[in-house]
Amino acid sequence: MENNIGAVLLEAANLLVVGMGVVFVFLGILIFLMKLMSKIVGGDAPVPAAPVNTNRGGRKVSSASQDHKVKAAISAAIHQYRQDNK
Amino acid sequence: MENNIGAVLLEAANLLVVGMGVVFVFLGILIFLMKLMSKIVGGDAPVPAAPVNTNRGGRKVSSASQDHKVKAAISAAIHQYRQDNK
Amino acid sequence: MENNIGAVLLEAANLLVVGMGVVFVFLGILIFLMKLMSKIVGGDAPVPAAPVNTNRGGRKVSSASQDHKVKAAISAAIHQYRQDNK
Amino acid sequence: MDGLATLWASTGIANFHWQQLIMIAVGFGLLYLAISKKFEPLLLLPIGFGAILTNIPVAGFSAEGGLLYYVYHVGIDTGIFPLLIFMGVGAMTDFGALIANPKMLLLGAAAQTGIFATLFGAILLNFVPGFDFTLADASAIAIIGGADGPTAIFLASRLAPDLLGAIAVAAYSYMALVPIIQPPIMKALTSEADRKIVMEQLRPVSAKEKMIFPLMVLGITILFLPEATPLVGMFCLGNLMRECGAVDRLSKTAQNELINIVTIFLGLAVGSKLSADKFLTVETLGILALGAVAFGIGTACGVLMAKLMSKMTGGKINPLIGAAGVSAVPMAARVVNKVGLESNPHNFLLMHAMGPNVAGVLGSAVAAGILLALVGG
Amino acid sequence: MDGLATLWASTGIANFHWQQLIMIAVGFGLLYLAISKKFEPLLLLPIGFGAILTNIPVAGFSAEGGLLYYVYHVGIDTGIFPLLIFMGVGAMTDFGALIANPKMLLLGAAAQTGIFATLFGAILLNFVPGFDFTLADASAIAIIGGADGPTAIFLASRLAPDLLGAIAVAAYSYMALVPIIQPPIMKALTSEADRKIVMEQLRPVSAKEKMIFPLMVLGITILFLPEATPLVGMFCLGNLMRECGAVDRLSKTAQNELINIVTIFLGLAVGSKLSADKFLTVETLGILALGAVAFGIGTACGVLMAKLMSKMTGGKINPLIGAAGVSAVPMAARVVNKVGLESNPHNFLLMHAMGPNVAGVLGSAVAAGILLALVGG
Amino acid sequence: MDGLATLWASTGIANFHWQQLIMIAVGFGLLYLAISKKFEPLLLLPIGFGAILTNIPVAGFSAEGGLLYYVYHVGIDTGIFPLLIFMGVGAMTDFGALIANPKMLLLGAAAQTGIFATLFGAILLNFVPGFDFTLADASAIAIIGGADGPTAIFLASRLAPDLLGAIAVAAYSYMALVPIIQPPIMKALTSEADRKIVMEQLRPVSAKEKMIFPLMVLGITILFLPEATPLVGMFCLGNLMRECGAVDRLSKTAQNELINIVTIFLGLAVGSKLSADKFLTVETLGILALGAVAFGIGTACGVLMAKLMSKMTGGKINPLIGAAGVSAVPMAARVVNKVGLESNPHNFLLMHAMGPNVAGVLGSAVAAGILLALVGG
Ligand code: NA
Ligand code: NA
Ligand code: NA
Repeated sequence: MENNIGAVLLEAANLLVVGMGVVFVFLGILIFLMKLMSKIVGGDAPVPAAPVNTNRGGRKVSSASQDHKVKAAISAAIHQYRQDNK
Repeated sequence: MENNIGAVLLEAANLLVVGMGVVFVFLGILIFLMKLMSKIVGGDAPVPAAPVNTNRGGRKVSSASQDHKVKAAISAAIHQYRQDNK
Repeated sequence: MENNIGAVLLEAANLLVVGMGVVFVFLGILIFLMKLMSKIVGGDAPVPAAPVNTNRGGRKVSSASQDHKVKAAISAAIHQYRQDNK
Repeated sequence: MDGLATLWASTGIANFHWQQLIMIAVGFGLLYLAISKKFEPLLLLPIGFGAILTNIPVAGFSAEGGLLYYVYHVGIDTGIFPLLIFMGVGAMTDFGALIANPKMLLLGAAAQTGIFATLFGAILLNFVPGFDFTLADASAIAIIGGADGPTAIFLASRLAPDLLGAIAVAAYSYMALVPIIQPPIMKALTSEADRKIVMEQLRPVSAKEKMIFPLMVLGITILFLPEATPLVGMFCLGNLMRECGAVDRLSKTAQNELINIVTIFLGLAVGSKLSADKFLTVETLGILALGAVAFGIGTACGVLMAKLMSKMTGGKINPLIGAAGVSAVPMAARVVNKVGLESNPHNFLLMHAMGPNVAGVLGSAVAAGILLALVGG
Repeated sequence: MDGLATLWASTGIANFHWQQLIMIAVGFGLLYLAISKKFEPLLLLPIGFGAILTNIPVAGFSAEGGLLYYVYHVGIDTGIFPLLIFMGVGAMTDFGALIANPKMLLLGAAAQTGIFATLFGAILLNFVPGFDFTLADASAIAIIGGADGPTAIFLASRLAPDLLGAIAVAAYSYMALVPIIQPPIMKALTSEADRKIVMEQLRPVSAKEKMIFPLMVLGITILFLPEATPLVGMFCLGNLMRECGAVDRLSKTAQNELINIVTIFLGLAVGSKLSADKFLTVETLGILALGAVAFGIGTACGVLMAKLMSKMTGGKINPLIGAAGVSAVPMAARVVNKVGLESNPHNFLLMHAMGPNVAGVLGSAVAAGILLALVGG
Repeated sequence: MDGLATLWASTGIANFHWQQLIMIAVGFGLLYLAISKKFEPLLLLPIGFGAILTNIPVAGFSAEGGLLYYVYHVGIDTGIFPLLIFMGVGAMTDFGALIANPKMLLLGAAAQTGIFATLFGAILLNFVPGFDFTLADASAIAIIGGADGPTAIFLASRLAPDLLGAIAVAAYSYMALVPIIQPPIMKALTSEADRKIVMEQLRPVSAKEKMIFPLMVLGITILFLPEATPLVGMFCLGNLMRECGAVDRLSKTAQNELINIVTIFLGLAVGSKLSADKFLTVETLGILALGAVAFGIGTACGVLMAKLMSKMTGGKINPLIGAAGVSAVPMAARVVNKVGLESNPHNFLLMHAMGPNVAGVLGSAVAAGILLALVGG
């Protein structure tokens, strides 16, 4: 039976190496793509909010309301947090 | 058939007695336990709110001050984050 | 096969006529009933809002005042209860 | 134009049985009670609507594959809907008034006499030709006296599914009729002096007591009456979520959106049991009569027990509050308050009546457990 | 390292069929329309996402045991999801404008010509090689002209489940395209003078009328078209909950949390029907073409009927409001208002167009019932 | 009075096995942790309650036809509940901090070492008599190191349903213990100077980037790891609903009512797996030990990777934030912030730690996909 464990151990070691390798490769590709995306959609610009807003011009107001929503979400989260930590 | 009803009637009478008996016993035990609980957790004390509050107070205050720090950190971070995302 | 399509076409034409006919009859009946209803429940009166309001007003006020009393009793009791449980 | 003929053959007019028409009228009657008379509208409106839908010819709402077929089998056959309602009710119930005065449980116990006496009465009714209630039927009918809708539906779905429609309708109707049924009984059994008794203020109850209470109830139910744990357990889960202070978002959802969603479906599913062959029987009349008897006996026993306790405590208890022991939360407690005010306009009994009122909920869940243990399965 | 080989063998890259790639692209396209073009985003976003998920190789979302498999079978196969949506829509709909002016129902009736004419057209398309629509297929396709998403999904799930994905996508897309499809037709069929007609203010409608209305609609549907009662019945239940004033908490839940939850699942389940073998066919092109035709005919017939009624009433009706008869609530009414304002900047037709608009919902539910009665079953 | 005998025979007292008593005590223990110690109360309270209910004799909660039987089979056997939770969590997650600094993904990757090392450890444990973990068991146990509740439940329900109860309890307990487990490891592996490092402010992130991000994650998961798409896909759906700005009402429902409802049922269903025969085994002790090891290794590897990155960037990264890579959102990030403040009271690391923190969620979903692809089915 110990021999059997040995075989499974080998498989587990294999999983350890392959698994961590794939995790790193996968998230590494994601890093690359995220940087690419940021360059393309303009998120990296020195005053990044400006071009985006210009780009979306008509929708400026809506993005402001979006901000508002984000804030609402944050304050909701804080509210929840406070209640949890009472 | 009436004989049959007679048998069922007897069973029903049995149910009436046993049922009401068990209801009273069950809720009676509950009364006993509730009084016990009130004594143990201090709800029956002459100024009952006080010991309870003290009891929980210690925890409340410390956790409150802890909370306060965390909240300060969070709100600082959020403040910074909001300014960045304007 | 085209012969077959022909038969189905005929059926479709039948559906077109019967379907539209029934839709008009159905909604026509509904028009008739709606007018009838408006006359009965008083919605068509020259100053239509008034009688309706009066009609319901009587009920509303009486039930409101009744409600009011109950609410007063409840809130008094709750107030007392809250103070007790502070 | 044979389309027209086909269409005519599929109209309701061409397919109605007169029984279906009567049941649809019953459905509209329930809608009337729900909307105009405000008879427990949250349940009776969907029940009435379900009764209409299930009796529509051709449409097949309750046939296999129909909407109400699914809703009934998923929610009531399994017992899930009434249990979720019970969880929500638990999350809405404040046991403070009962914890402050545990003796009130005796009133909640006494009022259950309505259940067990009616069970006996239902079997007695078998002497009348046309009635043939089994002990299981009688138990399911008797639970109407518990004045608790989900408990009645749960027990009926277990013991007498065929009578479920009539039992649920009777239970909710009489719960709505509490302001009419109870006052005469209360006045008949108490003196003016009794009704004027002012009760002393309730002691404050700590958050910790409120939190431990549902666990204690669960504990002794596990020990002594495990058959009642589906009902009592879900009720205690809701109440624990409410009182523990750690899961407010779950508690809020349980007593709002979740209970609302389940209420709509539960009502429709109960309504789907109001089919002509199950409802238009002499047994339904028997159920309605027995239900009224059950309410009356429950109320009377509650008041009498309160009168006894009043005597034994030297007049510290107003006997009226015994009537609230049937449950029907919070209607019964409000009726007590109103009748009390008639005798003494400065005597607010509402909070005092809330104790027996919530005790009645526990009492009828316990009674249901006893019936399941002795009659069911 | 045979783990790496196994892993490679399970990647999407190693398992893709090109058709799946195309369908995933279609899914992303729907997301684009939903998010950037605001094409009925509440439905098209989950539909698009479902289309992506169902076409992922290896993952098996729509295989037995997969998430979308369960959601589809529980919610659409049974018809439950579209009916719940309909209940929610009923709880959101105000029939006041229609009750004030019942004749508007004729516009809602006229616009259904789009449905029945398209049915005929779908069969005609069988002369083109590659098309082979049965009468059931044609009926399910034609209902796109009803401009009502849940009705289209419900009917398609009953008559032509294989076409459901394409039909639902077409229905919601064209509903979103109403502002582009309708104005040219409206302008072509009306004169500048027609469009300038100012309509007189609607009479006030009492709460009682609004409450009786859904019951009346339910009543005549039961009598004349029971096949339509699943759709009409659930719609009326929602509307009754809204208007009766006794069950506000149920009404609020039906038009918010419940409809939101069901919308997410309904969308995903519809998306799961966008598999390559069902969607990448010439029939889909036919469905898209027929859907556009249906919308066009419906709009035109609504406007023409309104023009006729305008003539007969001596010019008291602005023919533009006929376009709103297709339903697509409230988009079509808004389009009417906008086109009206172009001709007369002080002429607000919105409330007048709401009458035919909600009439169109009833009209297409009635049409669906007729199709079920004559073609289904 | 044979009723009394029957009733006695059905009491809990007469039917208890001592193992059930112990498991009920375990359930009360979980309630205590949830309520008094605030250990992930939203999940541990319903889990604890479910554990109590499932071990009640006679009541049959988890027997066929019992409440928990249905909830488990509908929600966990199918995988639906954890996936819906994941959708809700996606709708609650703000990836802004990660998008601003994509390299943080490396920390989320490094922390997954805890998972794969523990898998190895679980197999090693087979040398100890009494343990006999298969590779599937070991994988399900190892995912505890992912510090993500729904991922752990999903994977366990796929690979080792018998261990699900113990794994879920361990996962949520350790997530709650993060403030106790992580700081000593973080301090042991970093110098005071390391911990004082102030990181530069994150760049602002546009709404468009946030909206594209979930689609991009979905895209590469489809290409490289379709086995992970149930988890990642539902997560991305939730996040897309949140960020796209077109379906706010769906997003709001997904992150409130829907997730709350599912949380109650998920907890109860997980609790129903805490039966004596599954939980009172030496394997449970092994699972608890391995879980702690997994957390420790994950934390350590995250910190070490952060230290490496700090060296390589010339000290621009505070190594503490590596600890947040295990996920346990947002607890781990808060712990990082707190430990950071101890060394430098003006150094707020919270937002910087949110990057690795949400990266850890993706990392463990990816790891789960790998395990499903290599060990599962
Ligand atoms: Na009761
Ligand atoms: Na329509
Ligand atoms: Na993780």
